Amino acid sequence: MTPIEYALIALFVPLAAAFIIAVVAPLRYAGMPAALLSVAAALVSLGASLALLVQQIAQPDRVIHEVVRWLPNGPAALAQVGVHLDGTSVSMSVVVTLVAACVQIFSLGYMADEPPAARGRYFGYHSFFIFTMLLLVIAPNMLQLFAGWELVGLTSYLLIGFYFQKPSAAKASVKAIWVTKFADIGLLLGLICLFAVTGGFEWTATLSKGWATAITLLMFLAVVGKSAQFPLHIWLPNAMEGPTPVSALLHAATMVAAGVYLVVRADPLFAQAPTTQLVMAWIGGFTALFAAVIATVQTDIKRVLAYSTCSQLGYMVCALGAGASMAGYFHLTTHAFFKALLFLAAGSMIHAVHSNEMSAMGGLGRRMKATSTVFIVGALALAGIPGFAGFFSKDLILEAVHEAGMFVPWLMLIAAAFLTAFYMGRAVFLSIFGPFSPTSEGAHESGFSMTGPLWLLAAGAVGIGYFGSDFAALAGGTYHFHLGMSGILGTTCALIGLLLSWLIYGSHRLSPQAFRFVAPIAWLARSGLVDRFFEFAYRRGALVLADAVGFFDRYVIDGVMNWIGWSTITSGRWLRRIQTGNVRDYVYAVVAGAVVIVFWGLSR
Amino acid sequence: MTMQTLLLLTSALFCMGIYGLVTRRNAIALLLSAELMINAVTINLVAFARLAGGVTGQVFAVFTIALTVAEVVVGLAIVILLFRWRREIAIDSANELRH
Amino acid sequence: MLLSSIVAMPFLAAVLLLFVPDRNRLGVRLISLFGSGYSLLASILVALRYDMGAGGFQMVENHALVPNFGIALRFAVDGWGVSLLLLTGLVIVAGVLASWTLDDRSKNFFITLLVLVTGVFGVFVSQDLFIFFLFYEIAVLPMYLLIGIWGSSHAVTEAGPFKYVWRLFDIGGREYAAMKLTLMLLVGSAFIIAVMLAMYLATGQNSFDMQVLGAYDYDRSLQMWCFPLCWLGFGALAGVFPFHTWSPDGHASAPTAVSMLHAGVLMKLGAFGIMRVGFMMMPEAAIAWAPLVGCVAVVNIVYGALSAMSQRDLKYVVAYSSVSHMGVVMLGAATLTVEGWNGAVYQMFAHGLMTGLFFALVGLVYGRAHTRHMPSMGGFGLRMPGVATFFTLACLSSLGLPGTAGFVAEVLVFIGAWKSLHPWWAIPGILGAFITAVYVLRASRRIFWGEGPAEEFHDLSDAKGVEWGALVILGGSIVLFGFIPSLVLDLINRVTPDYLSILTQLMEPR
Amino acid sequence: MTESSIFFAVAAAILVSAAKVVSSRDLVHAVLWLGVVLVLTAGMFLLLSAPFLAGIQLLLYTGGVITLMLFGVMLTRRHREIGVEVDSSRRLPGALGALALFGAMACAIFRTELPAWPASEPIPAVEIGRAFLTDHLIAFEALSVLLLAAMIGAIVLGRQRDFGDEPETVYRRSGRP
Repeated sequence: MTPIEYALIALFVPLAAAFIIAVVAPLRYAGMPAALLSVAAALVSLGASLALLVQQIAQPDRVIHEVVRWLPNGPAALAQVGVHLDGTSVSMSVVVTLVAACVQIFSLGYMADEPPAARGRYFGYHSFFIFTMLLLVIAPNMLQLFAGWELVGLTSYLLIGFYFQKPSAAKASVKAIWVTKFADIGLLLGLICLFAVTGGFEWTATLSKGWATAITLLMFLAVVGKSAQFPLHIWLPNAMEGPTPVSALLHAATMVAAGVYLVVRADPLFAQAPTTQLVMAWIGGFTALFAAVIATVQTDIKRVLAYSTCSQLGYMVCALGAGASMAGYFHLTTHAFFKALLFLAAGSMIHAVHSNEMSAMGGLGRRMKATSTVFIVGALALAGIPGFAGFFSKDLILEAVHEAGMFVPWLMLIAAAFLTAFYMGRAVFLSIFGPFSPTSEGAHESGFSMTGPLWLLAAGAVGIGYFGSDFAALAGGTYHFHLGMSGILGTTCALIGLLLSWLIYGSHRLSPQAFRFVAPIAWLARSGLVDRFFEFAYRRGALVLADAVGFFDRYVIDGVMNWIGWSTITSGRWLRRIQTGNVRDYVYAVVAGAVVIVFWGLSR
Repeated sequence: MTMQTLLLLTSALFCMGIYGLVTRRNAIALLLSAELMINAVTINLVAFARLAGGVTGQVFAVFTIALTVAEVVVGLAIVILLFRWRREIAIDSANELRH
Repeated sequence: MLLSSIVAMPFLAAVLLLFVPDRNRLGVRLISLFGSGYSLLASILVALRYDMGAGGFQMVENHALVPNFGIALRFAVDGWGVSLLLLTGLVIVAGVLASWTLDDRSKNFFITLLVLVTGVFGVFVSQDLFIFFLFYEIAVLPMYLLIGIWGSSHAVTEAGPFKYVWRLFDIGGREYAAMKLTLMLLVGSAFIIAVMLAMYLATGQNSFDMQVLGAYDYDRSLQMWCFPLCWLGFGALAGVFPFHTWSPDGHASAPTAVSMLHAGVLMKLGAFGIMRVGFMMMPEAAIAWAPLVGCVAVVNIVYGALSAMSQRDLKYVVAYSSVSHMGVVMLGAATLTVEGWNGAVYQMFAHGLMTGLFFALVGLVYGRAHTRHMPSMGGFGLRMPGVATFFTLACLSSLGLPGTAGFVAEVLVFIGAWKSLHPWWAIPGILGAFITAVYVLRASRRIFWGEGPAEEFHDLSDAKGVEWGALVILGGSIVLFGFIPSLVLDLINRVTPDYLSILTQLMEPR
Repeated sequence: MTESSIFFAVAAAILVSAAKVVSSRDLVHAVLWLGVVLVLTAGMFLLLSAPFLAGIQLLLYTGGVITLMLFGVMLTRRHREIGVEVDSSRRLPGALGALALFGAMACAIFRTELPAWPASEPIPAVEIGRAFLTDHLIAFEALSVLLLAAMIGAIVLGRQRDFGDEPETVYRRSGRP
């Protein structure tokens, strides 16, 4: 089979599965068959992606670009759709399908208690997600990428709102799509600009400096939304209302990373716009630090991980801002593994204790050995402890940012590294060690369908870091591991953070009271100022404006129309008095008319 | 006998009809006044037909006369009907057109 | 004969219905379905038979009607006409299916509906301006009866300090809505007659043939006053600000199928008229007036979207969204670019499908919940998952999500706007799409998601039987034409560059 | 006597009888005076060299219409109305209106250049009959239908109980007390 065929299989088999699940209602209502169909489709997709990866590793420089006309316009086509296979897209599609397959298999166990119909729907959404994400990943131009981008937003909306009966979930999903749609205004405008300037949607276009800056800034707005960067990160914590595997797949590993992928893909454009890169580095760095601070005060394990995702995405964006797209992309990959792992493990723990609160999970390490082990592996990888995947990619980023001379973002990243280790240590010590809570007392290990994927991901979280050079070869860069100053500093900070968390939450040698001097920051972190700002803008701004416009329409515009109608009727009523019904008066009128006409005629 | 005098005669006849139409109260009297007016018009028609020569004008005048007869027939029928309804045919009180 | 059969078949079905007893409910419906279904199938056949190589107007039929005034039944279609025929066929079939359960004087309802759709088909195939206008009126006038007799009154009443204003004018009443709609559209028609006669007299060739009228080079001053009249006249039907106010009241009061047809197809007649008669026949004036048309269109988009956001009555939300989306059509037309024009016609097509689906769903929800007051709804998704799914689909097309027909249209129009002389038009356009996302998804959440449904909505149930037909036809089309837009866009695009070249030639020297 | 003096005599007679038509207190007199006007008009037709029309005028009007009118008057006659036949308060405005119209028309007539009579022979009835049955056949037939319709209409209107309701009921329905 040709690579194109593999790609099409990877793309359309999940779509077919989703379509069948959507259309064949009995299958959906049965639940389990739909789930198995979906998993099978994911595995086929994974297989096809792996086949592509094998071919790609054999020829790392191979680029396959195959398009067909999609939007006719004038004599030429306005847009094409197709397949673009190179190292980046192939490796990304493997990451997507692999994590997706793991998550789906995990969901078989995790969602077992749901009603069958809901389960069918759930897996249908998942299959559709694989299609949309791959549509984005193997896009040959920015327009198809945008299409996939919006469609993953749709699946995110549907999956966050999976428990649509829960008002908070319903609100969270709508909030997520509102925020990302708002950000997508930028991407759409950027694309339109790009088309108007270059006549196409290619990311390889060469632009003047001004246009490049404008277009990339607009695109970056969308990245800020999709990848949950400050200040549009507000939807991601709420997105945790969705089922935990969804959080793992969409809101940690793949969908939110689409923003990073976009920048990696459009690297030729971004490279032409140093201003945009500077903005990216600053926003990325700030988000990394800001979200990490918030993560340290969360008690809900999913929210800790959600803010951690924001923070890690900030790392990637910062790396991209430093021009090190390879570093950012590498971190995306490692992050996909360990964050999916962390979420799934957290899901397994939540499944066991039926609560998201870390205080309810104390001591799970003794009840759920496998889950706890992989969670710790994930936490160490995230914290950037040497030997784990996160260490390599984070080191690469710190190095790159430092080399780019962006001192302040670099400093923020170092601080974030410290905080990351601290809050992950906190999460581990609170939930896995620590005293039993009433709920965790009776918890027991999940079944194999849940632990199996966890082990697989754990292997990735440990091992993927050692394939940096192969990865670089695929992504078209070079990679030699060397521990520089930044790396040493970052790792040291992470170790200190871990130690500190052990001192406070593990051995209780230090009381949290000793850190009262950070209380204002903690208060700020809890208060959700950004959220409130947006809520204010929505309620006091948009809704009030809308009401004003609605009022204007009903009573001013419409009022004028009604007034015209009313005055016609009133004047008609007044004029009606002329019509007396008396023949004589009509005769007078006729006579008068005749006289007037005669004299008018004579006077001419 | 010039055209001018003839036209003056018919105008006078017509205006008398108008006067009758306005002052009379009885519906039949109104019909009589209308007859006067139509008569004036018919004379005009014949006069102009002579001016123009040919037969068409007179044919038209015949039509007018026939139409007038039809009008009188229907008009009288309405008057009688009105009388049957109202027991009087004073036109002032018949202002149903308004309602 | 294909084109005249498309026009005639709904009318014949209406005539046939006269002889069917009212109590034969199934017969009435089957005949209506046959009449509209034939037109749909024939429209598909027309689309398949349209020769892409030749382009231009095809399948010409010519029967002299009043030779003294150069009036003839001239039927022909170009790519635009084909796409709108398809749309009309889809929407009317769905409309008939959606009103399957209508009980009140259903025979008369279907007769009026079929007469109306005859007019719509007639407009899209007419190549004689007089006949074009005749069919236009046939399409507009039955609306008065359909809304006045089968409409709904005061589904959501005003409780605020202005309620006496509502009482005074009977705002929200169906008679009010029907009268307002008819009067405003007839005033528009008066403008159109003036333009039509002005053009007829100016050419002096004793012909209403649109080819003849279109080929004539009108005096610039004539064009300059005819174009705005034409814009306002047809614009009243296209919902151009500030003559859109009949639309929310009319659509909200109209029965389901009528709303579908009216918002889905009839408003397009207005836009189609502006493009056919205004932009194509008076190119000089079109270039001169395009900035105003575009600015008003931009106002339409944002204003309609914001108004929709402030509504509590579900049907008003959808009706205002139509106002907003028709702004996109007009914006596309005003850009005077190939992208914009393709987008404008495609938006007519996409919006017709989408809003048809919307109104069908609103009708289903209203029929079961007996209210359209959104704040009192909630959690309906549990009982009517199918309706919720299709509603979401309509929402997505409305906000221009890729994979739905709405995206293709909006992207084309916005690109056109950016390439036009006024690139800033694209920004409020896209902003409007975002506001749309805000209000449609909020509406969807209010109705279908969250806790509930409350006790009062005990007889909620999902769509049944033929109602699925309406939903699947429209929903399926939205997705089909969203994923493979070239099915229709090829037809549209076949003629657009030719039409536009007249304008671009005029624009070049400047 | 010359043609002109005959004309003036007939014209004066027409005007006088017309004045009687609109001013007689008794309706029967008015109708009879109208008969005089119509007969004189026939004479006027003769002067205008239209003998056929004069004949028609005599037959139709004087024979038919006047008889009909008289019947109408008899049928609807009530004694108390005779005294109030003419609305005196209307006389002045009526006269003013009529005079104004007459003045306007007279102005128009004097200001217009009117040609003299061409020499013409009276048109024989044969000619008119031929015109009816050739050039104006359709109009002729239409006129016949109209007369028929008028006849039927008159019969229908004149019939008793034609609405199926008592007159009073119909009257009440019109919304007046």
